[in-house]
Amino acid sequence: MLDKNGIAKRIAQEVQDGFYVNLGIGIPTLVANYVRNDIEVEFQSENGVLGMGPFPFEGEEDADVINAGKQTITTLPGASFFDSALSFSMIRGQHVDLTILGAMEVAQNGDIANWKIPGRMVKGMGGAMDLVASAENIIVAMMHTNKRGDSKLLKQCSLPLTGVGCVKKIVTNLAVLEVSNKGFKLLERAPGVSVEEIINATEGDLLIEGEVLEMKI
Amino acid sequence: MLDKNGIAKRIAQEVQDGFYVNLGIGIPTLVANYVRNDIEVEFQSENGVLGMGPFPFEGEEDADVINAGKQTITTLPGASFFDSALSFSMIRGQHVDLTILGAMEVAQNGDIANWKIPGRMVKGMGGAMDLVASAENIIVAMMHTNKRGDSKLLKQCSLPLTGVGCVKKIVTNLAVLEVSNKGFKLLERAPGVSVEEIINATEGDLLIEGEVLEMKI
Amino acid sequence: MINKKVKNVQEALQGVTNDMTCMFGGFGLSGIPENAIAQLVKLDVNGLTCISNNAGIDDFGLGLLLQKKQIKKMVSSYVGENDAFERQMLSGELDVELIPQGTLAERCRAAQAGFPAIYTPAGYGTEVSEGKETREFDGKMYVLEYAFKADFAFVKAWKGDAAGNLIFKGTARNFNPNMCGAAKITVAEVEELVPLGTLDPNNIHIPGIFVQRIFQGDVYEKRIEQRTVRPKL
Amino acid sequence: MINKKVKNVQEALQGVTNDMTCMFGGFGLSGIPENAIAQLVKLDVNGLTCISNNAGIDDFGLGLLLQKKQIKKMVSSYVGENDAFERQMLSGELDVELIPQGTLAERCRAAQAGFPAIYTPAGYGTEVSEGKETREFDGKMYVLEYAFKADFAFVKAWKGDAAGNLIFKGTARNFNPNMCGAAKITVAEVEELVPLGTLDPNNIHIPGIFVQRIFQGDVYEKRIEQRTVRPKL
Repeated sequence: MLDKNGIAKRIAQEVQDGFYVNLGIGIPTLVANYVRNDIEVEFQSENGVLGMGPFPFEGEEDADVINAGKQTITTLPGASFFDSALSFSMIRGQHVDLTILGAMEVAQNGDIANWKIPGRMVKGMGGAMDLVASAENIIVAMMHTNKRGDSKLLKQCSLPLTGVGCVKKIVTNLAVLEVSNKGFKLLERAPGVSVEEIINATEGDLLIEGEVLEMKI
Repeated sequence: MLDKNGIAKRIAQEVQDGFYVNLGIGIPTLVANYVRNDIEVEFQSENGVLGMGPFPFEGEEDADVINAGKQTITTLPGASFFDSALSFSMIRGQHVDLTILGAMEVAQNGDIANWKIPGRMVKGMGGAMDLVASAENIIVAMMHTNKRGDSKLLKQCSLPLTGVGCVKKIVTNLAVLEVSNKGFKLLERAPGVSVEEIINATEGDLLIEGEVLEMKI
Repeated sequence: MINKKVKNVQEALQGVTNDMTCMFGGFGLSGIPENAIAQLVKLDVNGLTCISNNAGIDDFGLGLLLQKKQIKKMVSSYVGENDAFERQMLSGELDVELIPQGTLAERCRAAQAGFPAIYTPAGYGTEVSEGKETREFDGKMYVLEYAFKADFAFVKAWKGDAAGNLIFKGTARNFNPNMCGAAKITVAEVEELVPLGTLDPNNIHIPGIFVQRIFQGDVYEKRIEQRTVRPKL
Repeated sequence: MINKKVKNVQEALQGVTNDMTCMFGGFGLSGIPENAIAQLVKLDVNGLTCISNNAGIDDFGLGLLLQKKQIKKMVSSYVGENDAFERQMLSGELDVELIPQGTLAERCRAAQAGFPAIYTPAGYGTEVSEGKETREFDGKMYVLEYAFKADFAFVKAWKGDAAGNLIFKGTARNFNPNMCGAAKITVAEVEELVPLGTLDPNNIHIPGIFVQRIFQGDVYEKRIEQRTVRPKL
């Protein structure tokens, strides 16, 4: 079974040379730590920066240079700042190659819910709805089940949607899955996790073809 | 009767303190020469400059600094350059206060035709259609009649339109007129021009109320 | 040059009254019009509809207006980190309209650029598109979203001049340029008002035509919401 | 940093074939992609649909492509000053679609920003809106205009870096930034390709994400169309 860093590590393998990547808050943020050194990737943050670097050294924080999580950041050579409209032009115009974000629920048709739980305080969707409605390549990073042990991979989302039919791939603590028209296609098992465990933790239809290999991370 | 410079001089009186002004090619360009010195006005050119100054001194021309007429220009302190989309945001968003342009025909309902003569080579509308469709304050600068002596102030335009119901005021070599719902309202006569002459040169309905004063220029 | 410079924040906010719709630049606490917000607190205007990506924190940013219950409605994309906000929203005192961040930016830009409405894919098939017109283009669904109509836009820039030209710094730029000219009156506050002719015409982010009033803010706290650092090696 | 630098104009234009739709930055002869145009002449591709505000003059700019009859259709706002253009248009060899200048800019921007279409007031009630969808918003009429679909965008900037970041100069900026990312492949040529990290991230007009290929042009003639001066006193 993977921990959060493990999920991030596995997703990092999906990041290809020359990709512009938008990382959501939470596990997705960790992905940046595990991207191979021999490929070139640029991170975009929707508040208006392309070419983000690591967090600043203590004492070098700049209130005017933050990411979408409101964290202080640095920029790398070749970085640029821009306004929110141009930032979402990058996203909506599909110039960003890969979006990685968390989710509360994913349905087997690719629907995603990650912004609202009825009856609870709703903080808002931020840029998530623009990202999922626009991106051609969306990977969801999440735990396979919620805190109560209920599956987050469902036949249908029960929570209010963030976007429809948009998720392509899901990486959880248990597995890597792909959205197909016959249900979640099981691509890989997490180290030490059996297909049986994945079946038990998945409420949606699971498509298993041949032997399911253990992921290499 | 006014010459082209006289028309420009009269129109310059319409330019108020604090106005952003877009000048078309031809007579409108001359208006800049006659704006009072004691008011602040900024000239916008739709190819992407605000705060245009006079033409450059010989030898100081810059191919990268031109106006919409493709003439070399200079800029004044406080000027800015911008792209075409932002330039038309200024125009369409009604941030430009006054548009002055030429016309082949103006109709008494405010329609304007200034870009196309069927059967002849058509050069295009450039930014004129955006300007007339957007501006709240449009003054047309033109001769009262064409080269054949036919009136250019008509009941209805005969040429393909540039914009509908948009012209507010017209300054010609003979008169200053306002578009009203009863026809062209005659506001002023050019020096030495009689009301009779204006009536004879105007095909559209002319509204004459009381004494028509001679313009002061 | 048309002079946009006003003496101070008092003059800059003249004409702001109860029940107006106001835009506020900023992302989180970065690039917010600190001086305009402080003056709105002093003016004690209320019933405001605020268009702003976020709602500040309890003791800073728009949170200051929330504390005094000056806000009737928030139009935002993300409103966490604010207790007063949560209480007023749950009690029904505060009306909240949550919209996608890109939609927020573009509805501002539409107002600035004279577009009545835009078609965006964001929110299609979600609560956000309920009751809204939708339409297919090239096999993809879009939602029709209208340009904002606001009375005042309060923006904050790094440098500006008396002509109203603005330059922003880093990610403090965010929504600020998109809100300039998107309201009847745009009030820009700057960290530094520089002499006319100092700013390179090539580097101006927002030409002065989009700004009605400009002043240099007295002080900028520029609070950091999530100070995140790595240790020096 | 993702490297967009290509060796030369030959490499930059790889993949351009007959009958493609290409965008060209520039206003008159100012800010046109001189090197890309020269290479298109050499490549002798034809049947091109060109989206460009103007069509050059007889012996410069897109006029060079017109001379060789490489252009099938022009989409422009103003096409004067060109005899070859006039002859081919009147003889029916050249198809011409004239559209308002602001519409041209915004149809590029729509393609860049992922908007399928826009509503603009320009051209309503004229030939330009014939056969097009129109709609009323707040008592004013608008025309629905679609985002362009282009294969290549050729733009010209002043400075750029290997990441594809661009800075334009003066009014040579014009349509160039709006065309970046508005086609499948955007080719930027620059007067000066500067080392990475040289450009201030705050002053970049177009971030490299909108550019696929960048190269430094061999030579820039930068011809002036209407040299207008005043005498020195």
